[in-house]
Amino acid sequence: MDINTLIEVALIIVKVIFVSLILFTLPIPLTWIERKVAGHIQVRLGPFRVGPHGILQPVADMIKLMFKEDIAPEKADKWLFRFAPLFAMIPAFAVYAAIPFGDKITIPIINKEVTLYISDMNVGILYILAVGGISVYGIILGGWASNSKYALLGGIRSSAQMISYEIALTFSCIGVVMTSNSLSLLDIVKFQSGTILGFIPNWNIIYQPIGFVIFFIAALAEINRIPFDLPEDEGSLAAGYHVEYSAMKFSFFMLTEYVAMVTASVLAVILFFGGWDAPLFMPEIPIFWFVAKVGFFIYLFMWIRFTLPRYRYDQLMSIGWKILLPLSLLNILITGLFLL
Amino acid sequence: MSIFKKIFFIDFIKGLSLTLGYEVSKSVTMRYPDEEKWAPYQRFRGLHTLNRDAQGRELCVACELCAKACPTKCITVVPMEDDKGIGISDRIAKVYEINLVRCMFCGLCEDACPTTAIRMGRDYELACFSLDCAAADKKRLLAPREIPQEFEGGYVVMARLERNKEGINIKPDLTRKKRWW
Amino acid sequence: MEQIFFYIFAIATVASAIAVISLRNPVHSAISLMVCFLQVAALFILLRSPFLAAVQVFIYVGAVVVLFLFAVMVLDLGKERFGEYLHHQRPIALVVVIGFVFVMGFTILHGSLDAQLGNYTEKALVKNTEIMGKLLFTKYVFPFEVVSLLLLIALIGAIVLAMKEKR
Amino acid sequence: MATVKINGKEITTEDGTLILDAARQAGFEIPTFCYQARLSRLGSCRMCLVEIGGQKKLQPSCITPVLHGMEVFTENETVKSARSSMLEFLLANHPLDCPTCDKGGECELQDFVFKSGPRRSPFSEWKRRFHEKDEILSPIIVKNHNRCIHCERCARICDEVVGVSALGGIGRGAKTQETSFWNTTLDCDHCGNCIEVCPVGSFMSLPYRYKSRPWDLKEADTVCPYCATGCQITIGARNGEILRVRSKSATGINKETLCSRGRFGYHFMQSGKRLTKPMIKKGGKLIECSWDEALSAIKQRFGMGRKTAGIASARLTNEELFVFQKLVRDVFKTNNIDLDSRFANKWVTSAMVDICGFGEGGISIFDALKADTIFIIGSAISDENPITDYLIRTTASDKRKTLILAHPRRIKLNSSATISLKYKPANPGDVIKGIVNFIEKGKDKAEGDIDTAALRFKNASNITMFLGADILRLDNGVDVLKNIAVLKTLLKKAGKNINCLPLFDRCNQRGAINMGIHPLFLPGFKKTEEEGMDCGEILSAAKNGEIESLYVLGEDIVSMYPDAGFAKDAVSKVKFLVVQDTFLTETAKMADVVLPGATYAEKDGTFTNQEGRVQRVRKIISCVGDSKDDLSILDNIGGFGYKSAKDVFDDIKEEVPSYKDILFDALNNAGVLVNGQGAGVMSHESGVRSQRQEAIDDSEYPFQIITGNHLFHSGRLSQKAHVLVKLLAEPFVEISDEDAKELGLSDKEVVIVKSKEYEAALKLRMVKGSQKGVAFIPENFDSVSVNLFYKKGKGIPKVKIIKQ
Repeated sequence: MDINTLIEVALIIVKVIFVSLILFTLPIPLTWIERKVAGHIQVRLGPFRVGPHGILQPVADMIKLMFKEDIAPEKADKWLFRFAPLFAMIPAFAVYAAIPFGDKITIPIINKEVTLYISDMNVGILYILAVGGISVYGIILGGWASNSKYALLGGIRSSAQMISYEIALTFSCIGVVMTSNSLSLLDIVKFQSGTILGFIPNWNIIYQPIGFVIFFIAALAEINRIPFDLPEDEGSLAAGYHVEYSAMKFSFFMLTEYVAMVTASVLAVILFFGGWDAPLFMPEIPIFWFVAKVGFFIYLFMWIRFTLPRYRYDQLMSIGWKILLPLSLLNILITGLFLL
Repeated sequence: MSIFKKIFFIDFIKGLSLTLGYEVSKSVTMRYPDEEKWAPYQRFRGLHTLNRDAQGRELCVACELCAKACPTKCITVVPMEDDKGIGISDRIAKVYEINLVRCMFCGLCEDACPTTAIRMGRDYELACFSLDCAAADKKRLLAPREIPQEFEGGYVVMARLERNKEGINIKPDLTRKKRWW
Repeated sequence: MEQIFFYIFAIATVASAIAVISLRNPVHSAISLMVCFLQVAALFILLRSPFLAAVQVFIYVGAVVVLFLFAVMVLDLGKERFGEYLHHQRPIALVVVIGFVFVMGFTILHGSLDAQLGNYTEKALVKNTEIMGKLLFTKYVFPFEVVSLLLLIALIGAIVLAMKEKR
Repeated sequence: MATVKINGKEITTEDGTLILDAARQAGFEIPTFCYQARLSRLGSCRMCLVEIGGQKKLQPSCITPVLHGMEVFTENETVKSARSSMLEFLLANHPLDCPTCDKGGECELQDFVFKSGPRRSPFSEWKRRFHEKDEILSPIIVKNHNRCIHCERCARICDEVVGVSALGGIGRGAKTQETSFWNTTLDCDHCGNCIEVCPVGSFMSLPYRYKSRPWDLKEADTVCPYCATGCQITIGARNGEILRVRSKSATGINKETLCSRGRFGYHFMQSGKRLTKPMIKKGGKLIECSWDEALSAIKQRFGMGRKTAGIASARLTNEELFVFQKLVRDVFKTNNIDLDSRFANKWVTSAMVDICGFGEGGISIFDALKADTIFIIGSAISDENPITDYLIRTTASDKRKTLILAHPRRIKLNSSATISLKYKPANPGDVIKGIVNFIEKGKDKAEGDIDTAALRFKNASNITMFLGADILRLDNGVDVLKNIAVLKTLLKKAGKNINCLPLFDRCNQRGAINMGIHPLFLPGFKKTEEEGMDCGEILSAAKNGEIESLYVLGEDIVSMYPDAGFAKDAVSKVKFLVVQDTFLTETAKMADVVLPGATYAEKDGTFTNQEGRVQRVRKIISCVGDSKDDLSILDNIGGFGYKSAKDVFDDIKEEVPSYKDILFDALNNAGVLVNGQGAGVMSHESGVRSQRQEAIDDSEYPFQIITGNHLFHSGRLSQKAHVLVKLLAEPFVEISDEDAKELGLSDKEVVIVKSKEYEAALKLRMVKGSQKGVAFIPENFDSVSVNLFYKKGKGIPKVKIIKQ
């Protein structure tokens, strides 16, 4: 193996570690932001006591979670109970192997071109959806292994919900794939550069408005956020599938949820909002626009969370099967017709 | 029209804009206990106070009417004789104890008191770490309060959180006050 | 390098496959099945077929096994119930398995299972998905349609079975 | 008989009944302030105004008797508005200081105003004010005259019932003050009856001052433990602390009255000097130990048979005494059991039983007082049985009745007596003999008091004799009682109805005799198979080493037995001495095992008073420290398995026929008189031995000592009640004014009282009208133990009194 290959491999390892670290630490600011957003939307201040403006609150929470007693129910399936958080977490992280954060940048000192993605798969979107789908195992097993009726119901609800909405999610992506003519995310982003008529960004949202709506709704359901956070319905299920979890195992689930939220935002940006493409004559800054757009979507998720009430379970299912699924098929049909 | 509304998620956007409006509006949170503290209205019914007259004599004559009037029977009064002029009468309370765990702060004791000795005060910070402090004895009830009875309430006043060996103490600064909300 | 990975995945596949049939707890079996499918997907990747791998994960891992688990959990099949069914089948199953192993071994050793390698270069295989799509809709269009028809029938059949009669 | 219509309801009553009483019989309540059943009629408060049909003006019902055909309205608007106006007038000057007034909550004025008073008053004038600070009239009475409503109940009860006349009115109109002479410290009986009858908070108890509110008190009705009158008292306790004792206006034989002992003598129970743990003697010292240790020591070391003995106090309940005699007779197998009381020899006691007819059942004192001639001998009744004194005084105020009082000392009741007889302490028999002589000889002309008394006897048709406990103390008591028996037979022969009542100084003395705490008879006066030893004999035997184990239950023999040196010597020779008491008495200090018992407020049971009235003692507070009630201690030692006083009482009912019909649970405040038991009463005649011993006239020692309880004290128990000690802290010697004049002594001077055995310096008290040559020293004080003057077998000690 020559030196270049070694550098490539090293670079990939560095990127993997870098991305993982970011993902691991991401919930720390995100929880803080979420609580702040919640506070302000409810005309409160949110966390304020730990650190300036409560900025250290998530750290305090983290420390608390680390040192809490790790309790497993006596009649729980011990192995599955322990592995369920991992089942949930690993796919959520694995998804990032295929996600591009930008095109290429040149690192100034060593004057080396570095791609801002771990790998460019030609089936990237499929990979993401497939691997993302595995996350459901964590939830379903966590619910089952707890040997608790609330957890089991939460788990079952969750898996049913995820399977249902995964279909709509995938179908909504197909429209994008059809317009972009590629399964690779890099290609999809590249397709969206430029403008239409000189002032409208050439983003998929223009071609696929229905697709985006479906994608967005399905993503909300897929990542279990309000208004579709039925699995952890406090009112009727105590806390859903992770009711028996505590300490670090519980925090893994939380981590998974936050990472999933980021993934959903990232996908929305890449598929429909041009990825790192700067909007409208704005200067091209590596990663910045990408992060900004993702940040907006994350904020949107939080915003929605504190705006809408939770759906009823039967409503959730009927939306998924009776509205989103036919609509997404229709979308594919229309897209196909346009392409012809 | 409703179809239009549905297609373009008008209600949804309305909701979002409403919450966004709240998000940028000023928060109503009182930063208690770090910076601010609510000084309740004078009519507030918090921890009782035993009052003194202008000469500093105890107003309580230990008539036990408060104990009799109390619906939860949380007041214990044991009278004693005194000729040193501690109270306005030669009958004063040897023991005056209110069991705050039982007290429901109804204020009937106030109504029963013939000498206006017992008044519902404004202290509401009654949580503590042991049951000992759940019984307010005479000394505690007689002690001057940080928010005096005369202070016109209904304000938020600036406050300072103090931690010392005795516990946590919130010191209000009555000169700096503002309307809440 | 590839060889090492192949063996790792292959062993894991076989091991998890054995686990599927040997574990007593149906939930554990389903999990093993999922692991098995995942390994198969990994093998597909080694075979330069990421699309298949993705679809494998997508359909089998993401949907089929989840539904298995679903059924197992909802029906709450205990260990005891499995015992009832397996009791008399054991000798028959043994005979079938031995027969199957014999036939498989025989054909493999004979080389009669060798497939023709496609005339694709390493470079062309990058566009694997495209190739597969084209093949499916040209050369294998008939079987493809037959399979989809079959699935449609299964779908309708399931609906008919599940639907309650209206009175 | 008169038939009247009250509020439309017809009722027939006797002529002369007050409208008030008639209305109350008919069930209509009329408020009163100045009316008190046993007091003279005043009619000053005008609360009881009623309308009488045909009369324009309202009439006070408490002084107006009913007339046949009268129509009375007590509830109509006129009466109601009159009542309301009367209350308004009373409130015009009554300070509304109820919050600081001790009466608040049980004040009659408060109640009536609440019920029928005006809700507002137009008066805006200043209220009358006598003083700013409450006046302390005595160690027990505090007065706030601003509150007075001039009902004068206090002055009347003091004068008419107690007989002290310490209170009276000064000033006129609204400015009248009911107060003491010169408004100074009271020198009276300190009975506190003025406090009890005061309808407002004018007279208040100082020990109870500012202690509690009436509604805080847990009250229980029980019986006073001091003398055998058997007054009903109501003890009020708060949080296990006894705060006051009071009487109830319509309860018990005492009604609203009590004496200072009963009312203020409760502090001994919580004096802090109580025994709280059992003690056992180790190496010559008493060391606190566990109950198990103490009880097992008794079970192991207490002997059996003749060499054991038990002495009990008559302050214990019937149940405890019954179990004690059962313990001594059945477990210790001996008849050596006696009461401490007055240390009478067994023959005197049985003679008393006989002459008072204990076997014939109880005689209600109210029935006894219906007699036209009342004769009291051998008791300083005003000091020993104050409430009986009150009852007799109120009866004797009827001038048709004759009260003959024979006692060497002049006592309070002498002022109400028709004839006061005096005798030398050693020879009360002389008086009886004189009377018998007069009657037997058929004389008609009286020469001297005794003859006058005899003449009264002769003319009487219904006679009640009260025989005091002093007779029990005399060595020649049997002779005295024999004389009385002769008189009794004589009078009976003359067709007169005679009742004999004992006057005892211990609350359950009669009960104790009923329970068989006596060497000669078992419960129910059944004769024992063999004679046991009485207290004196036990001590003599102990001195000779013939008593090895002695169980002393609640009695301080060393301090009380006449001849202290002898008693101490005798007790110290006992090998195993068990003392069960509430305090560490002199006797207890010598004990091998000391068991802490309970006081009357800490146990259930019954007392039988001198009339034979069985009354309930109720538990109010729990036992102090580790102490236990005496019943369970005795039961534990004997292993009888009694669970409660009621269990024991059921056994008593079987053993003692006179208790057969009494239901323990149904005993109420009135008590139940014991029945006659018919046959089975032993007669004293068989074994009477004369022990007549004249006190030899010795010119060197001219005074005969008599002793007994002072009004404020009873035995040594009251020494532990600090309020009573405040009333009288030190002993004194009381002689007649004539003697004092002869000796040149003045009142309150300290003199030396000297006998052959002992001498002591005491304050002198002069009393006008006492018998010459008699010195009285109260026996209640540790500082001068009167029993030191005594010498066993020498009778009444003789002393001389010298100027210091």
